[in-house]
Amino acid sequence: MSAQVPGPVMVAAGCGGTGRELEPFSGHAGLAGLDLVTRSLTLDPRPGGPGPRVAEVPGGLVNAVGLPNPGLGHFLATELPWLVRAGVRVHVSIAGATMGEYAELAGRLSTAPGVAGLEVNVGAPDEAGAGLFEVREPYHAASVVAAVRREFPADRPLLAKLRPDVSRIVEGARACHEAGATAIVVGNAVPAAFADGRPGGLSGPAIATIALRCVATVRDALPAVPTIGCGGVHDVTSARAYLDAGASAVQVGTALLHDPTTVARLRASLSTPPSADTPEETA
Amino acid sequence: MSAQVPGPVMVAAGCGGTGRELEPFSGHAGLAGLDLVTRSLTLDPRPGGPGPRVAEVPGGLVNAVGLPNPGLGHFLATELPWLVRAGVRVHVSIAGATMGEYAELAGRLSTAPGVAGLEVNVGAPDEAGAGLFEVREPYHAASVVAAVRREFPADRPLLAKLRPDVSRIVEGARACHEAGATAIVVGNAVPAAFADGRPGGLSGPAIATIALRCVATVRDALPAVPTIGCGGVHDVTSARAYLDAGASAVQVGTALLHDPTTVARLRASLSTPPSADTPEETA
Amino acid sequence: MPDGPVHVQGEVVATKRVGGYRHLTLTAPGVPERFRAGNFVALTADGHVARRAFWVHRVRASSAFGPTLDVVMETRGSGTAWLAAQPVGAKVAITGPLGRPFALPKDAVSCLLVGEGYAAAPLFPLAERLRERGCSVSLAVSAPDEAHLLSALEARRSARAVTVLTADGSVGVRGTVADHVGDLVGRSDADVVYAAGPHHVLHAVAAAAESAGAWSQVAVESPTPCGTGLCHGCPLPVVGEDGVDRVVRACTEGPVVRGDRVRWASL
Amino acid sequence: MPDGPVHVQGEVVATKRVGGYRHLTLTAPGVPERFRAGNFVALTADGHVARRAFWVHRVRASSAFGPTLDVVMETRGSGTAWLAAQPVGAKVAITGPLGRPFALPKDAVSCLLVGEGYAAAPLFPLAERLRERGCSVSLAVSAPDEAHLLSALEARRSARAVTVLTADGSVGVRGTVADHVGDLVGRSDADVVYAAGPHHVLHAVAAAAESAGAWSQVAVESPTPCGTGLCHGCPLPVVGEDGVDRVVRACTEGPVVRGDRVRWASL
Ligand SMILES: Cc1cc2nc3c(=O)[nH]c(=O)nc-3n(C[C@H](O)[C@H](O)[C@H](O)COP(=O)(O)OP(=O)(O)OC[C@H]3O[C@@H](n4cnc5c(N)ncnc54)[C@H](O)[C@@H]3O)c2cc1C
Ligand SMILES: Cc1cc2nc3c(=O)[nH]c(=O)nc-3n(C[C@H](O)[C@H](O)[C@H](O)COP(=O)(O)OP(=O)(O)OC[C@H]3O[C@@H](n4cnc5c(N)ncnc54)[C@H](O)[C@@H]3O)c2cc1C
Ligand SMILES: Cc1cc2nc3c(=O)[nH]c(=O)nc-3n(C[C@H](O)[C@H](O)[C@H](O)COP(=O)(O)O)c2cc1C
Ligand SMILES: Cc1cc2nc3c(=O)[nH]c(=O)nc-3n(C[C@H](O)[C@H](O)[C@H](O)COP(=O)(O)O)c2cc1C
Ligand code: FES
Ligand code: FES
Repeated sequence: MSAQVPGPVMVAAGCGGTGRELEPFSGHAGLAGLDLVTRSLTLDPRPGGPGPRVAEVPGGLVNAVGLPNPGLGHFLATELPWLVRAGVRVHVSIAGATMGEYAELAGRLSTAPGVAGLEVNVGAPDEAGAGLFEVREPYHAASVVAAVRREFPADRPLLAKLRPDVSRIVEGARACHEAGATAIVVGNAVPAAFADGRPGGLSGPAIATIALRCVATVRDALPAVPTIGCGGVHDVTSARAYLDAGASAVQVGTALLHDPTTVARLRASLSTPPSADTPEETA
Repeated sequence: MSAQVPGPVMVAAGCGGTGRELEPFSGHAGLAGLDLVTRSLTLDPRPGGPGPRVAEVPGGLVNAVGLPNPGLGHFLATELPWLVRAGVRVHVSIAGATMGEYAELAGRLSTAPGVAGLEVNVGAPDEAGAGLFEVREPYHAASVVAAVRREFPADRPLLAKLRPDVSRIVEGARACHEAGATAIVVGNAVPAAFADGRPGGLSGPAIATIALRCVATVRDALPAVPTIGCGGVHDVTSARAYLDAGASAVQVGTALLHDPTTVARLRASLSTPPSADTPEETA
Repeated sequence: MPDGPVHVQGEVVATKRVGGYRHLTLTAPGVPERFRAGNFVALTADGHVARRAFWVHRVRASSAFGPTLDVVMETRGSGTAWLAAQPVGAKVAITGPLGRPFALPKDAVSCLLVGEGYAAAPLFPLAERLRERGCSVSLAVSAPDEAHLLSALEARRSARAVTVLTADGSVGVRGTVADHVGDLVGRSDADVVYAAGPHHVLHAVAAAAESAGAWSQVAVESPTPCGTGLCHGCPLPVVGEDGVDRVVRACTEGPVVRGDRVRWASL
Repeated sequence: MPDGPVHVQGEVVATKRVGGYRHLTLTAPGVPERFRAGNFVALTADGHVARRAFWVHRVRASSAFGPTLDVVMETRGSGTAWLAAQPVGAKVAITGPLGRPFALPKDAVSCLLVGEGYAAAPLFPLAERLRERGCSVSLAVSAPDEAHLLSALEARRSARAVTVLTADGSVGVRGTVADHVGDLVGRSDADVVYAAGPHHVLHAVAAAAESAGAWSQVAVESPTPCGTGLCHGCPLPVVGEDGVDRVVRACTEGPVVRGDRVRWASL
């Protein structure tokens, strides 16, 4: 039995808090059945970077949050059980400084009760600054995926999250899919800088057209590889653009920071196919 | 005598019409002394792509104009003389399908009276679609620069315009500078897609932080290589961010489409160093 | 007055809902003074990078606020929604006058003016100019329904004959420009036909003019991201005087062009 | 009433300029009902992705418009400029109530409340709550000048003593919180000191409380891009109960925290 691609709407890594904070904004359905990607977890706790971590720019945000997280152990002990009880489909995002760290994270998560799937973060906008394994070439990403896949049951989805870089996305998607990724998350914050030159990642509506180009390019080159669009999704129109370009699902990040009800609304709208006579909600 | 880097404010390729259209908006100084990069010229005339060529997105525009231009011959016969008479410092942007075309363009421009400098467009957001020489690796760009430099006098500036792709910009800037580029224009429209998936390039304030990251990265890695920041410059603050990050000059594109007086205002503001007691204009 | 457009900070001095449209009166120092019929202006809508184009419906050389211009606005998306909501006193960046205006005949010939919806707006000042030159002016205003019909009342001063068309027959003659333009050209015995409206209307007008042996001048409305000729984002496929196919900028080589020069099928 | 914040479409029902501030009264279905002193709301400013945070100054359980809340706004950049310009009837997306409120003492102790500028806003409803519990309340409001001083008139009902400080001496006592807080703590014989204002004010208050052996509860104002705990973009360096340094979210684990827990030097 091979793993199913989650979706059609997911919470993007790092934009759903610990998960709990979304509950008040999740509508009647609550968190049950929500495909949530956790913030990226590392083996050891990380305090995250200094402030200001987030700056507003036209159409988006630049962030250098620095992957603050309590470390895998604390997550497994406290956050995961709560999420599982709430019915969340938990996709744990993992990040490491070495291939071995990725493998260890995957191994421990493979036996943790209630982990729906994994997402490997192999396209952070400032890997060097964040002390992460640097993915310079597509095969670097693929070897991480392969190492993780070995540790994680084949019947559960493993997502590989790549940078929306059109000149490498096809090679990266092909290599990661061959290495065992169930689907490719096409999109992450785009490498950018704060006004003072400090490195960060650009997210939000400003980057939607960039990730969309990558999704369409992968669809054309690799029609059999499932993709998940991520970048600037904030309403039904922007979500549908990805689905129409061939993505199987979308992830919503920055839009949740702007309006925490975004995912609840998109789940409601996208679970039914569009019909000619019911106008869709747009923002 | 080696060539001087133009600036500090230039009109970016393809955003100044034929140059004439800026005259009514150029203030008291008129066009005299304006560093204008022409739209990219090809050997033969090109009608450009079909409409819609430009779409508005949050914080910017997506364009697939398709390099409409009258061809080099017509440009030399009609547009160039007018620009030279108006006192414009004309930097001709050139684009070709082969290295030979770049060389031929450069050769013919080297003897045309009044050409201040050249800019090689080697980072268009959809080279394949535009039928241009494809720059997959930094050395491809550098070989174009070398071919052009052989044909164009060393005392006149030759700019190499590269994509704002942080994972390749250092290698590209180094290679192009070694191949004879006077300065590197860091930035072009970022590969993107229209809502229907058609390829285009994203420009405007939405991409400013992306090109800024690349400028800062080149400054750190190659302090001796002059750069010109291009992407989202629209006011003194956004221009200064590039200069502060190490750029010698900035190019202004999309902002001119929004407010055609932008370059005139920036030339006035940036020609004098900022002073503590005169507040600068921002928008 | 020097030639060419200006980019200025304008101000809303009056705003009025008329049927399905919003009429805005704006100050825009230098723009009314330079205006010729068929020109348009580009307005900045807050938060939008691309400009929004509008026909100039009328200019007043002087008012309590100095020279002003009027535009007639239909709300389409977020840009027009923002602009149409601006109250008196709001500041709006305006560039204009833009584009090639309607060419005026040298002689006192017979002219038919055809406008659809808000695009009839530039025909009113044109009618006045033609009338001043002794031309005989017939005007046809058309719309889907009464709410989207520009009132032709004031035009009766300049026009010999005014025809009103609505697709739903709610007022005037029932039918579209395409249905009636052949008749109108014949009845007005027009030497020149001027038109403004969507492409299909202009195409019908150009065809009718051509088959009646009349000249046509059509004001084309294609998306104009900048409006100032800078971006080449407004392709208009035409046939040049030399018979060669070209693509020109709708905002700069147009928006008014000879109807027989447009390659309608390529639009 | 269920717990937790809501995200709703609010409406401006009153807007008033008072000195250097804009007071906005908003409907926000569900927010006033859930409010506790020290909570804030996040508002959406048109064209801006990040949210803008504001202390809730007061809530009215019922008015002609139903329950409402008031915020006191100082214009800083384009977001507050847009918000402060919204007329009556304007719609504004509101999330709230957000953040941990001021912790209330179990006993009828003596409390000093210190607020700087607009940040004095949350102290007024706090004073009422404390008074209801029989606490003795002293209030100090401070500002650079009179225009930025929140009027303490209505607070006189809840507070035993009100001190007014201005840096320029334009009204009340000349000086800053740092100059006077030691005295104020002593004079009020406070068991708990509550404070809201910029970091340096809070630091001074926390230090004075600590040296007088009083508890302090400070409402920290760090940039909060989302306000809802989702982005981890609002780092607040603290020392945990276990003595271990941590970074918590100012919007969720704060904004009100114990003054002696904040690592002020790392802010
Ligand atoms: C020369 C000219 C004159 C015009 N005169 C008038 C007028 O007098 N009154 C009036 O109501 N409208 C006029 N229009 C149309 C008006 O410019 C558009 O309705 C407006 O730009 C739509 O903007 P939006 O943000 O409301 O719509 P959206 O659909 O949200 O706009 C999205 C994008 O498409 C462009 N766009 C969409 N529709 C059109 C269109 N029909 N023409 C050009 N661009 C479009 C917008 O400029 C924007 O870049 C004119 C257009 C042109 C080109
Ligand atoms: C918990 C809390 C309560 C607040 N209560 C009030 C209040 O009651 N009244 C009031 O006038 N202001 C209050 N502020 C400050 C207010 O949020 C900022 O002034 C406002 O966000 C500035 O937005 P701007 O677009 O006008 O300014 P800009 O400077 O253009 O903002 C740029 C970015 O920086 C952020 N930012 C800038 N200054 C601040 C600041 N001091 N605090 C947080 N973020 C900032 C903005 O949110 C925005 O993301 C509060 C802030 C916090 C965190
Ligand atoms: C504040 C913030 C924190 C983020 N943290 C992570 C993270 O921990 N791991 C990760 O893979 N991506 C992280 N991202 C990237 C998002 O998951 C998403 O890929 C990106 O922001 C683009 O999508 P968006 O435009 O919908 O935000 C973060 C983004 C933001 C804005
Ligand atoms: C309408 C349009 C046409 C352009 N044409 C060209 C071109 O012919 N050659 C080129 O090198 N860049 C071209 N560009 C890219 C710009 O020169 C500039 O590099 C890019 O838009 C980023 O800068 P900006 O954000 O200031 O626009 C064009 C951009 C736009 C928006
Ligand atoms: S709209 Fe930009 S050139 Fe015509
Ligand atoms: S502001 Fe986003 S978590 Fe606090």
